[in-house]
Amino acid sequence: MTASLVVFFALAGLAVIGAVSLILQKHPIHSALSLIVVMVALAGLYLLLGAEFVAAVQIIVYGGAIMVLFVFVIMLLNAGVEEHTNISKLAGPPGLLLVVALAGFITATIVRTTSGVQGSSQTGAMASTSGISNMLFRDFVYPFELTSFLILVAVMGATVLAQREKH
Amino acid sequence: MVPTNYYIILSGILFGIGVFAFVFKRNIITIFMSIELMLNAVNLAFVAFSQAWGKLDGQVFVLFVIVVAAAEAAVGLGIIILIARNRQTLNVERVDLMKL
Amino acid sequence: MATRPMLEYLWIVPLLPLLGSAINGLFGAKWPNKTVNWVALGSTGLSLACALEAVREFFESGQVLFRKEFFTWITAGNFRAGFDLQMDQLTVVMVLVVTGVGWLIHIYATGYMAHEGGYYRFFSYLNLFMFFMLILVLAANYVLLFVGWEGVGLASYLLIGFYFLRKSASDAGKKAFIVNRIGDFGFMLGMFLLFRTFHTLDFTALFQAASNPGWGPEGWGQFGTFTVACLLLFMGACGKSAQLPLYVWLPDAMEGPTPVSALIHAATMVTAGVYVVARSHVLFVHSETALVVVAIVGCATAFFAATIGLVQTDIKKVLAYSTVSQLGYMFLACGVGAFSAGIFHLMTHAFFKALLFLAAGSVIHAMGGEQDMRHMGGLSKKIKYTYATMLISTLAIAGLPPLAGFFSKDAILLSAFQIPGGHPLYVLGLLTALLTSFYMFRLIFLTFHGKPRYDEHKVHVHESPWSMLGPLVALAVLSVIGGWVAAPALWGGPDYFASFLTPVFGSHEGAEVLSEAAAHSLELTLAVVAVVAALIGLGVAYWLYLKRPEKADGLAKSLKGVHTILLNKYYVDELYAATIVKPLLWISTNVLWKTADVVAIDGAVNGIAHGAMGIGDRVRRTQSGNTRSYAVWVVIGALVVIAVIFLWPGAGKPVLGWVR
Amino acid sequence: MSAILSANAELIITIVKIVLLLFIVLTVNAYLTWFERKLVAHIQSRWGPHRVGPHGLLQPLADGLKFLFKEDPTPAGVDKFVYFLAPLLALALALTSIAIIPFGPDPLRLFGRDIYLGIAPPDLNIGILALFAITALGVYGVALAGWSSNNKYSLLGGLRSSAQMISYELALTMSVVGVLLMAGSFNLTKIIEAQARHPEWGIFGWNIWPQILGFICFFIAAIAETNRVPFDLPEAESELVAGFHTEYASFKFAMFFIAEYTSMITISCLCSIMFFGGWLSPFPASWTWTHYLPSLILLPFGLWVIWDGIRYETVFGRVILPVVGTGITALGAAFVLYPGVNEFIQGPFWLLSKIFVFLFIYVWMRGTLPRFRYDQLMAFGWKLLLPISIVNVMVTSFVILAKMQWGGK
Repeated sequence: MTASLVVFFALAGLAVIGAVSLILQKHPIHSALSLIVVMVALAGLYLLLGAEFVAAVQIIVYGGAIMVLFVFVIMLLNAGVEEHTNISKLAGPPGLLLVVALAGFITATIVRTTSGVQGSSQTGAMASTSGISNMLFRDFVYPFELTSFLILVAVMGATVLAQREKH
Repeated sequence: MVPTNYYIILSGILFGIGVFAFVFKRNIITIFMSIELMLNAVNLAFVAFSQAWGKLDGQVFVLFVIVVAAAEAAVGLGIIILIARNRQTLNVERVDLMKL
Repeated sequence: MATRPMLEYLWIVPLLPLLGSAINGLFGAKWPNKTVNWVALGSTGLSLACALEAVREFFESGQVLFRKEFFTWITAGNFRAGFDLQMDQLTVVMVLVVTGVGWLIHIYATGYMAHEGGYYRFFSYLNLFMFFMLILVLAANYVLLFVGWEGVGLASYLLIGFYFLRKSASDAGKKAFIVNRIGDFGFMLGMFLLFRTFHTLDFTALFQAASNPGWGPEGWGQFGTFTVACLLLFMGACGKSAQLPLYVWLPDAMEGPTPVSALIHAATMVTAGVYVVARSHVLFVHSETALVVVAIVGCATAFFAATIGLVQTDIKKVLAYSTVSQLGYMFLACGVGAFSAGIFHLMTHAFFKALLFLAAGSVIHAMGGEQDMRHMGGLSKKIKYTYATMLISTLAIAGLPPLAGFFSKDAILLSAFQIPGGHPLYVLGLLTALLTSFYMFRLIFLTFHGKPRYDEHKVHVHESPWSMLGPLVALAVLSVIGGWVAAPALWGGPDYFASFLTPVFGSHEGAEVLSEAAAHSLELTLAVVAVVAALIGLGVAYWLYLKRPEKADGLAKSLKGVHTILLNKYYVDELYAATIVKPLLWISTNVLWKTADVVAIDGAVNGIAHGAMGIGDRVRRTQSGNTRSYAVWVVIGALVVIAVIFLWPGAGKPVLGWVR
Repeated sequence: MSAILSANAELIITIVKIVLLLFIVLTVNAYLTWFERKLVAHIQSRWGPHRVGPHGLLQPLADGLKFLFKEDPTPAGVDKFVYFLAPLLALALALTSIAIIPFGPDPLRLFGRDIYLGIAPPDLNIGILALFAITALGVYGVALAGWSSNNKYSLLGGLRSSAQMISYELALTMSVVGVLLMAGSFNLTKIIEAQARHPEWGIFGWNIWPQILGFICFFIAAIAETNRVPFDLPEAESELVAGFHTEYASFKFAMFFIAEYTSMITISCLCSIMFFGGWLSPFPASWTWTHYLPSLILLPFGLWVIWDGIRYETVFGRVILPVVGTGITALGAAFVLYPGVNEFIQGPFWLLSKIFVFLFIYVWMRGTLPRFRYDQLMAFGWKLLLPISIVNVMVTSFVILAKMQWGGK
């Protein structure tokens, strides 16, 4: 039971608890908070995996931008506690069964296919950051540029969607 | 040294929870959040593998996923605002006319 | 920089009109006519200049054949069709005729079409035609030639149907296109056969292969490769050059604007068939049968069309039939192996027939759209220039010395007379010449002399603008001096035109059976005979239509049967309608439409549609419109995929295998 | 006992550090409020606090006590959990952010261990990124507070602040990139060292000269990030009755308060580290006499305090001020006497003085500038600040590239 294992289980537990509470919470704000917890925990896990840059980005972008956006929208729409309707029959017990099966399958598959995969030597942290930048601007430069276009499009789309049509 | 499989299992669990929330929550915003949760689970798997193989591709992919998630959040929340404005509800079961 | 820029960049010559066409077609709609003129005339004029420069360089280079492969267009197996252009003496003649006459007619058209709608469209089409025609004459292989061949067909279709609001016009366009299809079908088959035999369609390679002694000449009645191929090619030529039995489209093509008739249906396109025959003379001389067929068809067409021309009253129709008959002459020349004479006549004919059409156009313009000669007369005072030029061209076509037509026609008749068993051909040709001069002068007299037969208060006859008269004069000059290159042949000198073309046709010329002196004396006598025939025709026309106009009608009455037959053009159209069109219609109505289409195809389609609706009715239930149930469906899909990956024996490994 | 000590020495040391830092920061906060009130008062030609203790020096204590002992009503219909979470979040994040800052170059050798000034290890590679991450999370405190307290003004304040913060965060991050490019690292220590490449240049080696544009953007964005004047719209008293913390009383309010001032300190640290050479002295390294500057400042100041004290109105003042003055004087003297200590003190001294200057500027602006209108704020952030910072990044990178190409190295 090394220290890293302890940290891992602590963070993993935190993440799982957060995820579960995301479901259990009735109010979207609480769900959002739980999700933030999950993300922070994941960032910690990334640190544990030696992916410092990704961890930082995870918190900055997910925690600091995306989730803020969610909270912002929830506050803007003044969303209340979610009401209980059961129009969809499928989203009942059968759905539950399916979901459980799916999760099980996924985990089992990945685990089976990666059995024997063992953590290789940690890539040095700073090396990882500069390495990422190298890959990003050499091997993946076209996807990278494309993402910039994607973001541009997204910005315009959001603007168009959210603005009130003038009368 | 934490075995990679632990991470994978964790990511599988998180993904499953995400799917569960995706199916069983009624508030559209929460559903959207559950999508984010699934994405996060996948990211975790990516990073775990990148560490396992000692390659950085996984981390780069994670970055791309994050970017895409950001864009998706922007547009998706815009759509949600529109829905709320036109339907006065955030319950997806009340939004079943397939058009705004 | 190439030492011979224009030859190296020969593709510029055809490209310029294409550019003009594209520019006018795309942007012309908004532009004033002036701009359109600049583009159209500029492009064609430039290409004329380029062509001249290219020709100059060609002669400067002194080579027999210039050939350049610009880029490979199609390659399939050992088949290569390249964008290869070539230039030899024959090409020189054709290119100069096309660009020169074409340019003049462009100028003319600016005046003639000035008040028409769709001005830019017209010039776009006209330039397009120029492009394809140049491709046709410059092409160095049959495939590219065929491209031009089809292209000019398209252009002529577009231009005949230029007034597409008029049903007759659009019908005429369709007719031209369809009839040409028949010919093209033969042409293609010929190409295929040639390729199958020689594994190439490049002129040089093909002719080399053909002219090696391995391929002996095929005598009369033998149907070897050459004969079949040549006949097929000739079929195409018949279609394009309006020979029997495919000539029917040309008279109707007169529906198009007059400049079009002049450029396409008199000067250039219709001569494409002759050009092709001349171009593939190497093949033709191998097959006596083919030659004989060509000669007979040509001769027959010449006479046949001439007879129809006698009684036509529409000024342009007359010219149309005379065109057909002149083309017949050219084929006759080719048939008797006098290719150079054929090309010579092609050139001179291009001059005077274009001139005739343009002048006729000028007349129509003056008469305000009137085309029926019976409502004209006495115009010679009112429109002097038109009259003068028209007269010149008439004299030329009638074959009176010293005008162009005289020499070329004379050369043809001579060579027809000289070949063994050619006398019947010669006699028919002579008769045709007589008829020609008759109906041409009939046209002149009816149009320009006598007392006016139109209402002078309604119609205000006026001379055409100089933009139209200029080309007339230029062409008039050409049709006067155009023939003089061959003049010395009359008094024993050499035929410069023939010797000019010798590098192309080489020794394939008409068999010289007689000695020089005898040939010379014979030539003189024949010339005299031809002139006499022409004069007779003139005289008869004068007597019938100026001295005793009533006699003409009397004659028509007395020869009622013949007259009506001629008036109805031997009922050829009706014949075709009865034998081909009606059965086709019946088949397509009852078999293809009522049976195949309605029962089979529609049945199948509707059946599928009904099936789809039935399935949709059931499947629709899943589309509850409820997002959460959709979510569940997504989950199910994912579940299936994962399950397959998981349960598949040995699967999964490859799923992540790429990571290594 | 000692075994356990030696086993978990790192842990213990870190804990001690944390406690110490907390103490210091909170004290500084407290006196920052005093400083601010004094300064603003003088700017507005008032006396400011001077009743409680000499020169009102004990005012912070009084305030603290007031915060502690006031009644703490929880408004009706608030979302309890979030309502309590928000201030905690704000405070915790603010305090965490300061843990990243390194306060001195060389470690303090104690018990045979190197003890670096600053909690985070000096080789924390993503120092600045971590800082930004924490600042990014800082939004939630305000936003949630605004939302949870079930009050339309607070909600508006929360909305405003969240919008404002995510808008200016972009500019904040972008404007720093230039510095990062020049240093080639996220590590704060490395960034400072990068500015010391030419020891002889002294002040001219700092990033402020090449990165002046970046600095301006950074500072403005930072002010907006900390919701200070002129960007304090979330708490615009005049329109929102104190905005997001309207419904907060006593200690919860104090948390927000402390959080705000702590982030001020953090930002000042960042400014001085990023652009003003952190703990580097503005003078060329060869001028060794400058090492006595701390003493040269402390000694006269202490003497002045004594002199001012003995002729102070109140008895208490006449007792306490000389004591403080002697303490300061002694400190100055100690530096002179123990050169080792003096050397060690250089870095922190310069850093602290720079931080002090920035805090002064903060207060100065608050005393001087009017508040932005909201649309102006957004337009300014998106249409002016962001583009400028991006331009700055591009120019910097081009220059660096050019240097790589032709400048050798």
